[in-house]
Amino acid sequence: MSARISAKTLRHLIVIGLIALWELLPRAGLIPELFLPSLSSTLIAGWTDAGEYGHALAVTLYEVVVSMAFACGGGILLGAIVGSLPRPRVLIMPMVSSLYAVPLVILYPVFTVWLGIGSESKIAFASIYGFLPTMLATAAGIQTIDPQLLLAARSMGATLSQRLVRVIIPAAIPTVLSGLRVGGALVIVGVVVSEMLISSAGIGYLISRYRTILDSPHVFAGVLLVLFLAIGFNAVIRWIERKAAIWQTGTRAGQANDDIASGAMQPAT
Amino acid sequence: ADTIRVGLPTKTYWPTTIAETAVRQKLFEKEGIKAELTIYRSGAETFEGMAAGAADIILDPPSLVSAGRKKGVMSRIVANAAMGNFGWQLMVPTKSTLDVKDLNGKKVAITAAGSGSDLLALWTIQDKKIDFTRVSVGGGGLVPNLLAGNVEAAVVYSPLSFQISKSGEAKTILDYATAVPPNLTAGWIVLDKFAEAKPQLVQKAVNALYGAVAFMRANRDVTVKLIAELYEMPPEIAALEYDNTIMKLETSGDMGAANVSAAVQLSLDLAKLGGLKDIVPVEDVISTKFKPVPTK
Amino acid sequence: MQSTLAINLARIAIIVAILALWEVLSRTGIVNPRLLPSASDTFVTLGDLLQRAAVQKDLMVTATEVLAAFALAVPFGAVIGFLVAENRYFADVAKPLLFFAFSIPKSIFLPMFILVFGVGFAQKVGFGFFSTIFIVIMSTTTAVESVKVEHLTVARSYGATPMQTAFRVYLPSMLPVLLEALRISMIFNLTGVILAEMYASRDGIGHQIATWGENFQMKQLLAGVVMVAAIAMTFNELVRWVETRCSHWRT
Amino acid sequence: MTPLKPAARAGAIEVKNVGQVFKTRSQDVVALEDVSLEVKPGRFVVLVGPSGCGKSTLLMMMAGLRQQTAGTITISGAPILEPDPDRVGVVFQEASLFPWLTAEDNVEFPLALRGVPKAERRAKAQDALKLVGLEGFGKRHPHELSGGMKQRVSIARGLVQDPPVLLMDEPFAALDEQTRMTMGDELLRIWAATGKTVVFVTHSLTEAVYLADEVIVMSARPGRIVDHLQVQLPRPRTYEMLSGDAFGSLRDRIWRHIRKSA
Amino acid sequence: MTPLKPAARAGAIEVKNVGQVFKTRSQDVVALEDVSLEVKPGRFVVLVGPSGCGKSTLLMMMAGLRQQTAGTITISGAPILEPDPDRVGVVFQEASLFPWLTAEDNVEFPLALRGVPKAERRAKAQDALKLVGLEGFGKRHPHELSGGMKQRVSIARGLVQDPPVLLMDEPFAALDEQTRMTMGDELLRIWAATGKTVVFVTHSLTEAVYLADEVIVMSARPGRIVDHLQVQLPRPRTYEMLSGDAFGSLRDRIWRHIRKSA
Ligand SMILES: Nc1ncnc2c1ncn2[C@@H]1O[C@H](COP(=O)(O)OP(=O)(O)OP(=O)(O)O)[C@@H](O)[C@H]1O
Ligand SMILES: Nc1ncnc2c1ncn2[C@@H]1O[C@H](COP(=O)(O)OP(=O)(O)OP(=O)(O)O)[C@@H](O)[C@H]1O
Ligand SMILES: [Mg+2]
Ligand SMILES: [Mg+2]
Repeated sequence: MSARISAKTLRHLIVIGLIALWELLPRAGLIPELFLPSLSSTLIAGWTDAGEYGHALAVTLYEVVVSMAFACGGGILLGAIVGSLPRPRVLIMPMVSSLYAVPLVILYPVFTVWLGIGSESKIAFASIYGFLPTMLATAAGIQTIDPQLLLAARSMGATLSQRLVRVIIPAAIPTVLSGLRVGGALVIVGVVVSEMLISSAGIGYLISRYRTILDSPHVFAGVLLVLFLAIGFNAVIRWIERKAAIWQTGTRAGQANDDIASGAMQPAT
Repeated sequence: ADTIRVGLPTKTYWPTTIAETAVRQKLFEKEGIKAELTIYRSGAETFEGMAAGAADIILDPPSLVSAGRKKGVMSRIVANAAMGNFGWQLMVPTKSTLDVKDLNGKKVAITAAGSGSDLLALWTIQDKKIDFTRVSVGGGGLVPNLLAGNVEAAVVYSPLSFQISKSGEAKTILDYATAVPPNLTAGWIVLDKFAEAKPQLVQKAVNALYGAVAFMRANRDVTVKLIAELYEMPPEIAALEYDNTIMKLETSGDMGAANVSAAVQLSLDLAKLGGLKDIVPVEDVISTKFKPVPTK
Repeated sequence: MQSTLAINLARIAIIVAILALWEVLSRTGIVNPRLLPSASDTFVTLGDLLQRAAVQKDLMVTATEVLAAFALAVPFGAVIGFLVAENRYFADVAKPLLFFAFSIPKSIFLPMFILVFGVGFAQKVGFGFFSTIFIVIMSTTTAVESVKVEHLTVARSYGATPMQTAFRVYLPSMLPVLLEALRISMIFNLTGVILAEMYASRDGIGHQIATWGENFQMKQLLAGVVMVAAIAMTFNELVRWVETRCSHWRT
Repeated sequence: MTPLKPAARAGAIEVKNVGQVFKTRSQDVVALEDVSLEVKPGRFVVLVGPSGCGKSTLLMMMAGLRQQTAGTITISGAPILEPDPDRVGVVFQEASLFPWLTAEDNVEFPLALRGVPKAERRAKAQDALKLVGLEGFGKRHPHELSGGMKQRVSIARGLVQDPPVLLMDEPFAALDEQTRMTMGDELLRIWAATGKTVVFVTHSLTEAVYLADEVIVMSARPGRIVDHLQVQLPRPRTYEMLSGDAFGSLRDRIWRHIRKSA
Repeated sequence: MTPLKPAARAGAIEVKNVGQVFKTRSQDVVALEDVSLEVKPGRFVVLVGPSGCGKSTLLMMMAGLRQQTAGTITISGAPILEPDPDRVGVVFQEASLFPWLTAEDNVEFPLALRGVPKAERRAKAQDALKLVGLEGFGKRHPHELSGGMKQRVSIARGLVQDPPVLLMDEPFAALDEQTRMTMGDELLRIWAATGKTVVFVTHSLTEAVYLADEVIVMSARPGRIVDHLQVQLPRPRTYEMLSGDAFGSLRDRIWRHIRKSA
């Protein structure tokens, strides 16, 4: 253990390496600036138009937060319900995943007809985009729950909602959390992509605008902001994960801690 | 034989008709070269395609050449393709009573910020001394959003503009083909490196392309049929496209012509309106080395 | 057996209901038929399109690209995902990075793929792979974490090799999560390839769809979307077939 | 027979011609066939029978967790069609604790479901854990407990619910003899004090006779009731009785049944 | 003491000053402290002790599934640092069958891992299932089996491996007395025929004395060995011996230990 550098350090080294590459590759002329402007010129572009980017970030952030609530909240709830009731599951799940098979991005311009071209359509699009994977992941995670636990809860008179909140969701926590990660990331992508397609505000709008005029440093300044959104979201998830760590004691993720702490059990592979 | 890779900005845009005609009439073959056509999503993507080495000759506006030079992509316009925004129109739904000056404070749809339609919208704002919000809705969103009332007007390209005006869904309140003073809206572009390395190939390619223009002018029926097929549109709309767009295209393509410099300058000025900061002098944008000799 | 029949009937009923609603909305003009052509019109157009040799060729091209990208991304992503989940160190290093990569709209990188691969098969497959790999990794990680410790302990006590543990313990117990992941991955993969085709190409169904969209050819556009959706749904059904064959032990 | 008023019958169990057939892929399994029994309120009934004879299945049906395929079951005078914690509580054969909750949260779980205030819940859970000899282990998670400890947490969870009928499926199976005896005595004490009806499954015949008012003996595949004995030994029971003749003959009688059918 | 050649020591177990400390969120738990014992090859050793005293933990360490925090354990003359199915087999306290496999596939699992051909595997699995009285249940999935049946499948899975040392953690806990006896006798028969070393955890003192060559008694928290008895009763054991004096006094001696420490 001690012979190796810590995971965090290595990760930071990798990040630093990537940053250095980002600066050096374009500078050395290995990648044309059009495709990847150097980090410094990106930062300068972002800094000189900080006001514009700040405004765009506010718009995007609002859309992301609202969509996140719909996508993740709704996805987990519905996934849990559908996943735990066998009949709706076999009936609905195939249709839901088929629905997701419709390439929404292509239809997005048409959707704006009904949803308008403001934030609503972005929120709707991103919500659907993030909702389905969250729901599918949650529903699938529910199926790995030990049925004995549900039986026990039922015997104690747990209502459907109590079973959902007190048994199904905590038992599926690891799956739900990763569903949340996927869903949340997709919400960010969904908002940005829909802004890129149709809008007059937001980071996605800036990205596509600057892209049309080949202003790559400004494009990547936008991408950088998206990355910051992702970092923020990741921090929130980490926080939830820490809070939920005790819930995970029954799972591999939770127990790895104990085993490493006691110097026992080498990894299974 | 050498292969020239031609990059085209959208399928239903007149450069596609030119290139397809050149292929079908075997004009490239007559020049002793082969052609490979690739269709991109828009002008910027086409330019990126060339920069990435996936296209040898493309059609794009001067503004992109200028911006590209600032980003280290050295290319020039070698042939003048069009000197006006033919087929581009500012449209409102048929039922609407709005005129251009009534658009003050309204919403107008464009395809993408910084694109050709955006430049025209900005020109309208400046020229007509009004102000409206430009909403980028993408090519696919123009008509749906106009019809649904999400926007009051839209800057529509051809042949979509002909199509919806013919079907009675929308009407034109400003025709950019005539309203905007002549400027070099688009030209055939090659990388400097490529022009130096294979001048023969470039020359042959423009010969074939301008041969196609000549052929199209001389063969109305064949061309209308081709447009109808390529665009999946009824012949009457194809005919409109032929009369209002194809027939207006430059036939000589000579970048050395007297009016070209000013036309390029005007085009760059328009782009400046759209937020383009990377303007380089006109002489860096054009090349007069190649004078097309239309293939017969 | 009877219940599966009932379920299939119910499913068909729902599909019919949706199609009927679509038809009625469009026919009665509640929704502008120019914006939403009726279901029947769409399917007639679909029939026409499918008969065109060009469309058939485009479908073949796209299908090949999709399959190639999928066949590359899934095993590759699954192995990385497995390592990430299994090895805490690797997980700590890679998880956040993967997550960030996952949250960036991939289409921004399309030009880079042209830079590396040019325009063509390799670039489409490359981008399809790139769009899919992250979701495969993340889903595999999830799936691995849902495996019960007791089952691993039993396998260990019998001296199972890592490969044996992977195939005999992880795989069966992860199956529901994994298959779900497979479905989602397929959709990402398909969208990725189609986006790449829309961006720049000489053939492929995405290229066609983009053109129809730009020209407000709603019937063709919807028919094209139905076509793509049908490919994805067929795949979904395939996965479900595997699922029902393998999960009968669950109550 | 004139039906008694429901109140008077709180805790009564009536099982009439009950059968259970499991449909499996290969064939149908008749787990129970024509089982009938009647338990008066406040009785301590022990169910014994060979492994796989249907004891757990019968308990699940009494708890409303599984529907019989034939016959009727009434608890406290009303048929039981779904789990009703106000009438029936269950301690499962497998501990089935929630792995993400601590021992004490597990015990509090049924109370939390009913909205009992935190302080009251905690106090009750502490009492129950003390009863099963796990004072001080409240903060541990199930995976930090030994097999027997988990089972005891599960018993505590059953006791804390305080329903008129308590169904216990081999609750002491993972316990050592000493703990088993202590817990048996505790259970009898609680039972005597509260007047609950208890149905208790065990494999220990000694334990069966020591605890029971009545012992019901089941035979294997398909499960049927082959004997229903009254244990007339006086209460409180003592360990001296275990060596008495009355005890021995009862034990022998059960043993002969089991031997025949296993 | 001169070390024997490894071959001669196949099946020998040596536990030296072993300790196990669990780090939990709240505090450190000393589960075992300074445990030493030596088992000669081919002996049948029974481990008894109050619930939570560390029996399962000790078994897990002997199986190489958990590393002790102090001391050393050698099996067949070599330290055990990771699971080695050629030296040690385990039957777990909780059945832990793979729910996606049928009973027979579960039993075949260890053989499949070693690449034993299908036909041979199937034959061995059938034999093992027959041994535990589950002939005809091979095609069922675990969720279609009763608690006792699952445990028997788990035993069959342990037996089919045929390692020189077999560790069994309360394998008979969920079985009725008759099945328990039959299986105990079966186990003794197999043991006598194969010369395996068996370490067997049980809570039944009768069973302990009936089966064992030696009984090791552990005390609670922190787990320590408080007694190590030799059972000198002749073999084959019979049920008549259960009422003999020798048997009674051994049982009493263990009982007193357990009583003190539980
Ligand atoms: N879900 C099921 N599907 C098919 N058969 C089942 C199912 N559940 C139980 N059985 C069968 O029903 C019979 C009775 O099972 P049950 O669990 O009630 O036995 P039990 O008396 O509790 O046994 P044990 O003492 O071993 O716990 C068994 O033969 C078992 O295989
Ligand atoms: N992972 C763990 N973390 C913390 N404490 C643990 C852990 N595993 C076991 N313990 C503790 O170690 C002690 C011994 O546990 P073990 O399971 O060995 O007992 P046991 O003798 O097998 O008991 P039983 O007869 O009840 O199965 C117990 O007090 C238990 O709470
Ligand atoms: Mg049972
Ligand atoms: Mg134990």
